[in-house]
Amino acid sequence: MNVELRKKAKELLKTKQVEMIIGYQRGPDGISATPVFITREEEAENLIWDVYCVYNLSNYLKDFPGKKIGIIAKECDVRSIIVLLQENQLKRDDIFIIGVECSGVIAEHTLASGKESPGELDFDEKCKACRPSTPRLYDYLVSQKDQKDKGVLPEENPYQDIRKFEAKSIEERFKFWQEEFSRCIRCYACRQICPMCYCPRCVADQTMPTWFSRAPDLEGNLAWNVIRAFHLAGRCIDCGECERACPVGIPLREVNKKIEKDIKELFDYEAGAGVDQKPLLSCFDQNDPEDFIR
Amino acid sequence: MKNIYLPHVVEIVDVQEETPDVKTFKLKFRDNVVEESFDYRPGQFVELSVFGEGEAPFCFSNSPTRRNVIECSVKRMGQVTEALHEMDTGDTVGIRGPYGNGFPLEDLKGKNLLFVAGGIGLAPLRSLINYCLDNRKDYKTLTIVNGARTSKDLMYRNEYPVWEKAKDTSLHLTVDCQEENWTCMVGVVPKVLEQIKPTCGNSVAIVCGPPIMIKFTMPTLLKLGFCEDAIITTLEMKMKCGLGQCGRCNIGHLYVCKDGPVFSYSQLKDKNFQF
Amino acid sequence: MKIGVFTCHCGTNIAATVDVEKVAQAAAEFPGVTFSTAYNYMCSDPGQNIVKKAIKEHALDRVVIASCSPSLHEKTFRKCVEDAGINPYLVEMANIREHCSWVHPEGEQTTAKAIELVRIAVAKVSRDRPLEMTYTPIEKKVLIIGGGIAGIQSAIDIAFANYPAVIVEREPSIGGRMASFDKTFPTLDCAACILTPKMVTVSQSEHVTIHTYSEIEEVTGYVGNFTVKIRKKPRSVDINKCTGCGVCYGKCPVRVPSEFDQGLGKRPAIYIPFPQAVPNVPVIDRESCLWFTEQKCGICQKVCPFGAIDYDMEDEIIEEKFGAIIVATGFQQFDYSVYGEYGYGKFKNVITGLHFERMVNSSGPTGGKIIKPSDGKEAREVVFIQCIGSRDEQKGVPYCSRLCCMYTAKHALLLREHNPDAQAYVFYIDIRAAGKNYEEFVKKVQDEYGAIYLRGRVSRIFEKGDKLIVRGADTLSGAQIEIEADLVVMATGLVAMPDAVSLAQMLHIPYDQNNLFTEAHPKLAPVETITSGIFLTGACQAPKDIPDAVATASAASVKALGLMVQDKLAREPLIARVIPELCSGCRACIEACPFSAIETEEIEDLRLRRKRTVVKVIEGVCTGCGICTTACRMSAIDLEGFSNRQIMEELAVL
Amino acid sequence: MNKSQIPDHSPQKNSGDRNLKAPIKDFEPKIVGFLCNWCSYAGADLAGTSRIKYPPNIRVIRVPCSGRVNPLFVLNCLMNGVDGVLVSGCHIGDCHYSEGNFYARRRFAILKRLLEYIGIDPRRFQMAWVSAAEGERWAKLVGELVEEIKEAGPNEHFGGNR
Amino acid sequence: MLKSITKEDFFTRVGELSNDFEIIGPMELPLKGIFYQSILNTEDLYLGDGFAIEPIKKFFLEPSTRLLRYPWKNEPGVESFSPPERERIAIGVRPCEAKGLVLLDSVFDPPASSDLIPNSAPGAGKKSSNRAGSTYQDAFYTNNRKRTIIVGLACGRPDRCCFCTSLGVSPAGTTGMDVLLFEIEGGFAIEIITDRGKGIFGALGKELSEEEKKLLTSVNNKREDLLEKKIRVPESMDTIFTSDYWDKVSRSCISCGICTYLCPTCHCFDLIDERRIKLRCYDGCSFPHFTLHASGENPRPTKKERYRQRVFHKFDYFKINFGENLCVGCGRCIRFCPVKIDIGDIVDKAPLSKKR
Repeated sequence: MNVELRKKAKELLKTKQVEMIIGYQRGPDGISATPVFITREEEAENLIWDVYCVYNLSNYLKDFPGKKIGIIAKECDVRSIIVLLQENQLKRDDIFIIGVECSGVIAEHTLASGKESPGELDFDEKCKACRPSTPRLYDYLVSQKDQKDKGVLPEENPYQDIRKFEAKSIEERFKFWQEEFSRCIRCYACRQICPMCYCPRCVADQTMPTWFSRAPDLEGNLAWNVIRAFHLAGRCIDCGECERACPVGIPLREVNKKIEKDIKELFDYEAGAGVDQKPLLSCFDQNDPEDFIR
Repeated sequence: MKNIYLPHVVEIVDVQEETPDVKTFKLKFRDNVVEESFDYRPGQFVELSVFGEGEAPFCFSNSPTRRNVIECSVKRMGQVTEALHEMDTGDTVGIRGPYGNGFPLEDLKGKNLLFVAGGIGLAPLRSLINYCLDNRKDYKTLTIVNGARTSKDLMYRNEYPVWEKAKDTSLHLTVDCQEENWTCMVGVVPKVLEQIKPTCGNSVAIVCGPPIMIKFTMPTLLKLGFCEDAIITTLEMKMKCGLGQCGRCNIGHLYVCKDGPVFSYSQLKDKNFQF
Repeated sequence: MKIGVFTCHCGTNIAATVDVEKVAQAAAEFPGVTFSTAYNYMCSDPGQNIVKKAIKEHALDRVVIASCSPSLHEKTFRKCVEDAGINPYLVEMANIREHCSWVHPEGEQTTAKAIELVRIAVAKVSRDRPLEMTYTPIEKKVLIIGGGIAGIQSAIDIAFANYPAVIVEREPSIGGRMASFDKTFPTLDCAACILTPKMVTVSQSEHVTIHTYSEIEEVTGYVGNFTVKIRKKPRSVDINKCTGCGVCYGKCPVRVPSEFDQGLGKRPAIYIPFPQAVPNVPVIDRESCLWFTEQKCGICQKVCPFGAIDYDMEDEIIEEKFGAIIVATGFQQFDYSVYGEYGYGKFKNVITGLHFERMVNSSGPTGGKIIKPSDGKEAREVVFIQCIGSRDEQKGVPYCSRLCCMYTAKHALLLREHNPDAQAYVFYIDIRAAGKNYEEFVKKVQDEYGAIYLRGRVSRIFEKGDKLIVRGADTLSGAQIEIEADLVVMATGLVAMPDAVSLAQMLHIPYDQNNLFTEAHPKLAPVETITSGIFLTGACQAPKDIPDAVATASAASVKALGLMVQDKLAREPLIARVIPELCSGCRACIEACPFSAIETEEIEDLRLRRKRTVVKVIEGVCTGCGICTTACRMSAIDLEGFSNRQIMEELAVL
Repeated sequence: MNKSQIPDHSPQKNSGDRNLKAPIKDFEPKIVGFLCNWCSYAGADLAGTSRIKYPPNIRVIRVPCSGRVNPLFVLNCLMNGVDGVLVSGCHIGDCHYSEGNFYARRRFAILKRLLEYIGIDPRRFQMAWVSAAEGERWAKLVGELVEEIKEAGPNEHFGGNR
Repeated sequence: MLKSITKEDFFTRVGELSNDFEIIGPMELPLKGIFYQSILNTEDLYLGDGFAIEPIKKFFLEPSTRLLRYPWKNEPGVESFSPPERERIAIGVRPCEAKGLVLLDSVFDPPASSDLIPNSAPGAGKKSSNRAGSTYQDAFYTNNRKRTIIVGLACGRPDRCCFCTSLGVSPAGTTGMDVLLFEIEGGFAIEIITDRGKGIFGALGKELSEEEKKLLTSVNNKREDLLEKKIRVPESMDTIFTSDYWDKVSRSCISCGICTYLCPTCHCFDLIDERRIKLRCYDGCSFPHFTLHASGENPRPTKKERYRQRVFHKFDYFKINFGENLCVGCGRCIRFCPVKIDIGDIVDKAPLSKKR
C-alpha cells in the first residue's frame, strides 16, 4: 500500500493539485515514523504508512495558510480536520485528504523498551476506544487490504476507566491529580501538538488579564490542565497526541476522555461528527439537563 | 548579594503629553542617596516597572547634564505602557538600570554630528543633542533631522526653538504627507536627507527611529558618503531582563540590552541583522 | 490613578448596621485611592456636589460610590461625574445597602463586608476604561410585515408623522382577518365599514407603499439599518394598467372555493378576494387557472381592455433598507380536526366561527342567511362550542385565546338578529369578558337575545337525520344534555401562523413554545423584541382583539417613530469589543450571539504578515450580554464595562 | 484568618506554611457569587429591600448575564482559595438576552463534572437560577450555601501561597 | 582521592547528612520516570542507570523564582525576596548536568564585574569586546549554587540519545562536581573533588586498592565507547545562517518548550508580574511569543528563525561569548521531542560551506 500511497502523492504533486504533502517517513531510529513535508515528486519515495505512524499530522496544516496541502490522515486525524473545518481554520478546497485505513497504531512509548516488531508492541490506548475504520472524510483512499485483520479490538466499554475513577472518593481523586499535575513543567507540548490549539494567543500566555498563574505550581498547573481540557470540550477527537507529547507522563487523555464521556451523556454530542456540526458550546438545547442547578 | 531585579522607587513628578500616544514622564528618586549616585549616559536605558503590571525598557530622553529628574518617553503599546499612561503625578513606579552601552561620547568629540530621528526615535537623540549642546565646545556642527508621520506625532516641540537658535545647529522637521499650515519639509526621512545633503566629512550620523526608517536611511547615508563606522543607531528589541540573560534580544551573539542598544552600522551589517 | 471613594450613610439605611466612617477610612488605604469620604445622602444634590467638588479639588480620575444598588443610581452618578469632567464610565458602585446593610445585622462582620465590597469596586474601577456613546445612522423608513388591521394602523400612524412605511402583505389584498368579519363586538359596528376607510387611507397615503402578494425573503442588518429582500409573487396582472373594471373575472370560466369565504362560496381563477380589496386589482391563481394548468383559455387576456394581463410575469425580488420593522403577521385559526369527536370535515354542519362570520355577512356567500351547509336550509338550533384548541394542553394550546368568548356571544346575538326564531346554545368553560363593555355585552346576549349558556364540555357530536346531536354536560346543573342542532359553530382559538418560526429566525427574534413571538418584556416592553428596531403588534405576539391589535399597532408605531425622529442612534458603549490580534476567526461567537451582532472581516495580520479573517462586533446591534466573551476560548472578544480585566481585578482582591 | 487581608505575607514565607488556615470551628467561608444583572442581582436587591437576613459570606460580582461568566473566573476563584463559587442567572426562558443562561447551563454542566473529577468538592462550585422576584429564595440559597461550604471546610488546597 | 564505600554506608551517611542538609536526588516514580526531588527518605534515592527527565538545573535556575513583591497598600512599594539559605546536597547528578551548571555560571554568576553601573560602556563603532554575555550576578542562582554540594554519578549506560563525548563531556567527567560516585560491585567508588565534597564524604569508606583502581580506570576508559551517537560540532556556523536548511529541519517542530525546559543549559526566562509578585519563569526561544514585540513586530516570526536561534545560541553565539558550546550532549531534547527532532543530527549534518 505504500506503493499506492507514493504513486498518488507523486500524481498530486505532478498535476500540481497540491503544493506539499504532509506524510510520514521512517524516523532516524529506523523504526518509528516521523513527519515529512514533501514538495518534490522524488521525495514521495520516503512516504510510508504503517502501524508506527502515530502522529496526527493535521496539526501542521495551520503552518501553511493559503497553500494547497495534501495530507495523509487516518480516521482520528480526519476527525480533527473536520473540527478545524467546522471552526473555519481550514478551507476545504485547500486540503487534499489522502485517507488511510487504519486498524490501530502502536503505543510509541513502548518502543523505548526495546521492542520493535508490531507483534510485540502494544496498540496505543487511543486505538482501543476506536473501531478500525475508514476515514469518514477523504479525497482519496488508500486501503489497507493486507493488514485489516491484525487490528486492535475495540473495548466494550470505552469509558470504563473513567467510571472507575469517578467512583473513587473526592480525596483520592484530588490526590491523584495533584500528584500528576505537580509534575507539569508548563512546556505546553500538550498544547503545541494539539491540532485544536490554534489560538493566536493561548489564555495561558495572556497578561491582560493574566488568567491564571504561569508559575508551575499547584494552582497554575491545575488551572492550566483544567482549562486546556475544558477548551477542548466538544472538540477533542482523542488523537492522544497531548498525552504522547507530555514529557512527564501526565495522563491527559483521562481528562479529555472524561469530558468526552460527559458531553456524550449530557448532550449526545460527539466531536468531529461532521463538517456542519455546530460547536458544542455555541449551541444549546432547550432540554439540556439542569439537575445540578439549584 | 544584591537582588539585581530590585528597582529604585521613583515618583512621577510630571507628565507631559507629547503626541496622542506618547507621554513623557519625569521621575524623581525617593531615596536621595540613590539620586546622588545614579549616573547614566545618553543612549542608555532603564527597566521601568509598574508594580504588579511588569517592566519595560525605556531610554533616557533627557541629558545627564541637566538632570533634576529622569525623563522617559512612553508610547502606548502594551500592558506596561498602557498602565503607565494611566498614571499621573504623585504615582510611584520603579526603575532599575541604567543598562546598555550608550552613545560613544568620546568618539563623537570633534565631529560634525547628524541626528536622524523618526517618531519616538527622537527620545534617545534628544538626550544626546542636549548633552552636546551642554558640552558645545567638544562638538562641531549639529544637524538635526526629525521626521514624523504627521505633525501631531512630532515629539518635544518646545525644544525646537532652542535647538534652532543654538550655535552651529540646524533643525529640519519633516512629516510624511503635506498638511494644512505646515511650513517645514514634507517627505520621508531618507528623501529629506537627500535634499539637505548633510556634510559627511568628519561626520557621524546617529540614527534612531522605527525599523523601516532605519532600513531605508542607511543606504541613503552611505550614498551621501558616510562611512559604515560613522553611522550609529540604537535598536529596539523585546527585552525583559536588561542584563543579557533572558535570551530574547540578541542579534547574533550581541545582546541589545547589554552590548547595545547603540551599534554602528558596520557591526549590524556584519551581523546581517541576524535575529 | 486617583480614585475617589464616596460612602453613603443613606440616612440610617446603611449607617444603622455599617460603620460608614470606618468604611471610608479603610477605603482611603486601598491602592490608587487618594480621597475617601462619607456623607449622609450621596445621591442628594449636596451629596453629588461633594463628589463634584472632590473631583476638582483632588484631581480625581475615577470614582467609587458606596451606596445602594447600581440599578437605582448608577445613571445618577454617571451623570454626576460627567458634569465634573470625568468620563461617565469611570465610576463604579459598591452596593453596601441592598447587598449588605439591609441583609446583615449590625456588627463588625457587616462593616467588614462593606469594606470588602468597596475594595472590589475600587479594584474594578481601576480597570475601567473611558467609553464614549456610539452613534449609528438610521434609515428613515419602516417596514411593516402584514397588512391586517394592526399593520394598517401602524402604517397610518407612521405616515401621519410623515415618515415612509412599507407594508408587505402575503395575500393579494390588505385587510387581513378583519376584512372577513361581519360585525365587531361589543359595539356591533360593521367590520367592513370601519376597516375599509382605513384601507383606503393607507392606500392613498403618499408615505405608504404597499406590496401585496409579497413575502419577506431575507432580513439582514440591525436597528436603523435593516436590509430586507422582498419577494413579489407574480400577480399576472399589471397593477399599473389594471383599472379594476372587473371584466376579466366576470368572464373567467373557472370556479374554485373562495378562501375569503372560507370555502363557503366560489371564486374564479382570476379574482379579487373581496369587493373592497386594496389594491382593487385581480390576481390570477395559477394553481387553478386553465392557462397555467392546461395551457389553454386565455380569455381574461383577450377581454382585458387595458392589456393588463401578463401571463409571463415572474417572481421579483426587491431590496430595500429600513430603520425599523414592525411585525404584524397575525394569527391563524386553530385546526380543530384534532377533535375527532366533533366531526369537523365529516359533518358539513359543523363549522368554525369564521365560517359563521361569512355566513352572517349580508354580502357573504349566503347573503346573510344562516343556513345548514348540508342542505342550504335555514338553521334554527345552533350550538356554539367554546375553547376549541384553547386551554387544552393535550390537543391544543395551553393559553386562553381571549376573544372566543366575545365572538361567540356576538355570533349568538347575530344569529337571533338574523333569525328571530333561532336559538343559540353556548357550551363554555369560563366566560372571559374582561374588556370595556364586554361583560355587559355577554349579559345582554344572554338576557335579551336568549342565548342559553351551558357550562361544560361537549363530549360528542353525531348526525341523526339532518340534525346534529350535541351531547354534553352542564356542570352547573350536573345534567347530561343532548341538543338537536342544525348547526354547530366551533369557537376555534387563535394560534401562530404556520411559518411564524421561520420568520422569527429570519428576524432573529425569539418565539415561545407556541411559536408566538416573544416580547422583550411582558410588562414593560410589550411591543418591543430583544432585537432592537423590531417591534410586535397584533396577534402574532398573543391573541388580541381588534382594539388591542390597534392599540399595540399604535404603540409599535410610536416605538418605531422614536427611532425615526433621531438623527443618529445613540448606543450605550457597554458592548462587546474584539481584540483582532487574539482572534482566530473560529466564529464560535457568531454561532452563540443571540443577536447576530458579530460578523467577519479580513485584516492584515502584522504578526503573521498575511491577511486573515477575524470577527468584528456590529456596534448598532450588540446588546452587551457578553455571551460571546465566554464562547471565545481565546478571550479575543471582551465586554466593555464588564471586561475580563475588570472582573479578574475584582476577583484578585477578594 | 481573613483571607481578604491581602497577600501580605512576608518575603521569607515559603510554601511550607501555605495550608495554615483557621480551625474549622470558626470557619467563615468566603463565597463568590456571579450574578446576572437582570434576575439574580435584582433578586438579591429584593432580598435587601425586603430586609431578609442572610449570612454575610457572599461577595457578589455583577455580570450582565450568566452567559458572561467565563469558567476561567470560576477557576481563578477556586485557585486563589475562595471556598465556594456560585453562578446564578435567570430561570430558563427568562434570560434578558433570551439565550444566555442556556449557554451557561451547558458550559457549567461540563465544568462542574470536570472539577469534581479532579477532586474539587462539588459543593464549592454551584449554580442556581434566581429570578428578580425571588428575594427570599436568594436569602435562603445563600444560607444553604454557607452551611454546605462550612461542612465542606476551607478550600485549603489552594491559594495559601498568594 | 578515590575511596570505596558500601551502598549501606553511603545511604547511612546520606541519612545523617539529611539532618543538616536538604537532600536532592533522583527518585523513580513508577510508570512515569525518574525525577529529581527533595528526598525525605534515603530509600527513595534512585542511583541506577536511568536518567532523570528534568535536569538538575531546576534546583538552581528554578522553573519559577519569586524575585520581588509589591505590598498591597495605598503607597506602592517593592520588596525583595531573600533567597533561601538552607544548604543542600544534590546527589546523583550526571556529569553532563554538572557541566551544564558550570556553563550556566558564566551567565548567572559571571566573574564579578566592578560595579553594576558601567561607567565605560563598550564604545559603539569600535570592535566590540569578545565577551558579550552578561556581567550581572544573579543573587538567586548564585545563592542556589553556593548552598548546594554536587555529588555526581558517573554514567554506566548511556542511551542512543546521549552524545556528551562529542561536546567534551565525559560520562565520568568531574567538571562542576564536588564528589563523583562510580557504581562498583557492592557499592560506590567515590572520588572527592573539592573541599566541600571532602567535608561531607571525606571521612567515609576505604582507600581503593590498586587493583580496584585499575579496574575502575579500565571501566572508565570504556565508558566513552558506550556512546553510539557521535556528532561533529563545527567551530562556527556563521556560514549557514541564511540557509534553507533551517526551514527544512524546523518544519516538524511544534514550538513547544520541551527541548528548552529540559535542557541543562537553556536558561531563557520571562519576568512576570503576577498577583503583586514578580516571578522569573522559564521561557523558551521555541515559543512564538518569545520575541513578539508589543507593537506586533516579531523578529523571529517563524519556526525557522526560532529553531535556528536555538542551534546558533548553543553552537555559535555562546561560543563567541564564552568559548564553549552551550550544549552538553545529555540527549534530553532528542529523547523527549514529540516529533523526534534531533539537534545532534541537525548540527552534524549542517551543510557548512567553506569559510567566507
